[in-house]
Amino acid sequence: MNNISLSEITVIISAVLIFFSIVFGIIRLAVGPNTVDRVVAIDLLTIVTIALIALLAHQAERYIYLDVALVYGLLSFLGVLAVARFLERGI
Amino acid sequence: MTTIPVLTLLTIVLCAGILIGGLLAVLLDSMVSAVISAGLASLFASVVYVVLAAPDVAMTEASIGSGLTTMIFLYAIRKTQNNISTDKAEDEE
Amino acid sequence: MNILADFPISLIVLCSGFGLILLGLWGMLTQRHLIRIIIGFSLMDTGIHMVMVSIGYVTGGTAPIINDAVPMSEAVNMVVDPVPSALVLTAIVIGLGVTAVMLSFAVRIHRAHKTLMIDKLTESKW
Amino acid sequence: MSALIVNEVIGNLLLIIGSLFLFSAGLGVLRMPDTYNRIQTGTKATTLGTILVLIGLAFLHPAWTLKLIILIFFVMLTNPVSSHALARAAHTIGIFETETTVIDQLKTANDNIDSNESCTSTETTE
Amino acid sequence: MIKRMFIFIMLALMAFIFFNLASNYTESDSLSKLGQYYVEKGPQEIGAPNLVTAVVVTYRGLDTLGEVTVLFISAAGVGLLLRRSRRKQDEQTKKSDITHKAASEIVETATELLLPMIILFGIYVFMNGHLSPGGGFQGGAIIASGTMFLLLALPESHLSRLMIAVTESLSGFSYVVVGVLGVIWAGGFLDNRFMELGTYGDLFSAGAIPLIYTFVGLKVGFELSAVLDRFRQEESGSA
Repeated sequence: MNNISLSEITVIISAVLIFFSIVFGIIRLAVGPNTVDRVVAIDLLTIVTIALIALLAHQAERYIYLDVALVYGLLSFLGVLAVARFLERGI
Repeated sequence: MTTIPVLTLLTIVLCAGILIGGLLAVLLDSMVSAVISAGLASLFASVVYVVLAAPDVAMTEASIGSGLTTMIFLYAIRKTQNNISTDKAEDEE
Repeated sequence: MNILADFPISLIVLCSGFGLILLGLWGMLTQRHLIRIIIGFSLMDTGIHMVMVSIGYVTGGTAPIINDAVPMSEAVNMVVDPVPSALVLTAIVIGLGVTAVMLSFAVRIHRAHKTLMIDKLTESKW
Repeated sequence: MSALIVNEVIGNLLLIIGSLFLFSAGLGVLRMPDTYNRIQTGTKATTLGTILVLIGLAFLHPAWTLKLIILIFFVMLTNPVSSHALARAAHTIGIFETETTVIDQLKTANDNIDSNESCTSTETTE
Repeated sequence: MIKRMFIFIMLALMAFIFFNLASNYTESDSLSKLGQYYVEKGPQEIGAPNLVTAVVVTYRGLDTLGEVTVLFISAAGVGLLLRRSRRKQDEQTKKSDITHKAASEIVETATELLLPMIILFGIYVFMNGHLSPGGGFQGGAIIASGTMFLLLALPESHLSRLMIAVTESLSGFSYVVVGVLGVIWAGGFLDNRFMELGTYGDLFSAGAIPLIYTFVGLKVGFELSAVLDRFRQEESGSA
């Protein structure tokens, strides 16, 4: 097992750090005292997801997986914006 | 060969997130929070589809689950609220 | 690490998809509010999609899109099954349409009865 | 040859730094005392972390650069909008400060507007 | 109490069935016969690198037609259910005269910048459906998300129902016409080979697939926009 390359170690470290971030976000979503806290958790998770999908594309060596990350990058703010506008009675 | 446990670990974390999101969507009192938790399940399902090598499905789930479903639910909740003062109290908890 | 490698990825996704179906069904059966029932339905929808996608997975497969990374001659040994993906792709859009129709029914019921708790909607009870 | 190695080292380093930022953002969302601090950590640090991860990937795969730049552009453009709207909504529905808050500038700004135009404000800012 | 028992027993039975199914599951290490045929023959016959697109548009084209029909029916159903009768409308208009709180200036400004980008990205997705992941349904959903952003930022903005209805009907009609052209000039309904296949991997290749996906994308996008618009407009006049 000595022939693990630098790139694989990096992917493992980054993935574990991102896992912890996801776990913290889920905990905040579960315990969040009010709705806005939960929305903040969702906001965090969507943005972390973009990085995670990019990392998956790197790990699978497929260029095309980035298109999914592009969709999230462009559309993920709409869910948060919808809830925010709902809370301030905008829709 | 070390890449396989990472993918498995990732799948386990994401699936646990999906199940927690589903559980919260059933259990939470505030309706808006339930909709948000269902959105979490949809978000992680999309990443799981990427892991399972189905980017088309992941893209569909991303484009529909991220905004449109939440929006339609919120419109329906807004339209079915009887009393404005009570729902504001519910939002703030 | 060997214990983890014994579980294939698709089995994990399959099990959590079943779990999500059960959760959605539980929500649909126990909740008393119509919109919450529809949320349960939407969860069940996601669970069914996860099960269908996981069935199409092939060990170590990559996406069924042929480009530089996947040459055409090697494709049969490398890609996952495209048929479940194609079915799920349409099913997700259908799910949104069905959810929209159910929610508009809920709005209509609320317009007539001023409530959405199914205990009070006794007219069509049998 | 050496340029390739340098690229790889820089890319890997940026990946790790970016994931560290994402980790700290998650920690901040978990640990911060009140809602506005959570909004602050949950949106700013994640934006920086994601951008660093994407730049690192651009170093590792030079052929992907165009799409990654578009992705960074999208993230930089869309993320502040949602966090701004969220913070404003939190202020509007009356989640106010904790004990340690010193100044609430949006509230004073709204008060000034109200007193200047002397019209009935729709929102009650206490 | 007995209801609870019944629910519990039913869930336990479902869990038992699922457990049996999952315990007998083994991950397959090769494609099924059907998948193997599609993967081997698809690139030569259809000319699309994205095999999911090949399956959705041509091999299972009738499924897609039925799906588009179901979506149309659901959009029409939403429109029918959320319609208001005239008499009720007047009294409701007075009572539910909800003033939407205007969005802040940042959100309104972002509309000018982001909305064209979202629409453009949707068009990119459904034009490149045969090369990269994506296609008509995804692109349509992205265009509908653009409409949703407009409705979020400017809640009072007016969407022309006539334009939506005309575009949707025209694209649906053109979709069927393209399918029938496949019957006339090629092998069958929704066969894409009545246009030449072109260079493998180009933007304008794979026969009629970009054309079909453009129509599907426009139809899905405008239908979902119409659904959103119907959900929004309760108090405005023309029903």
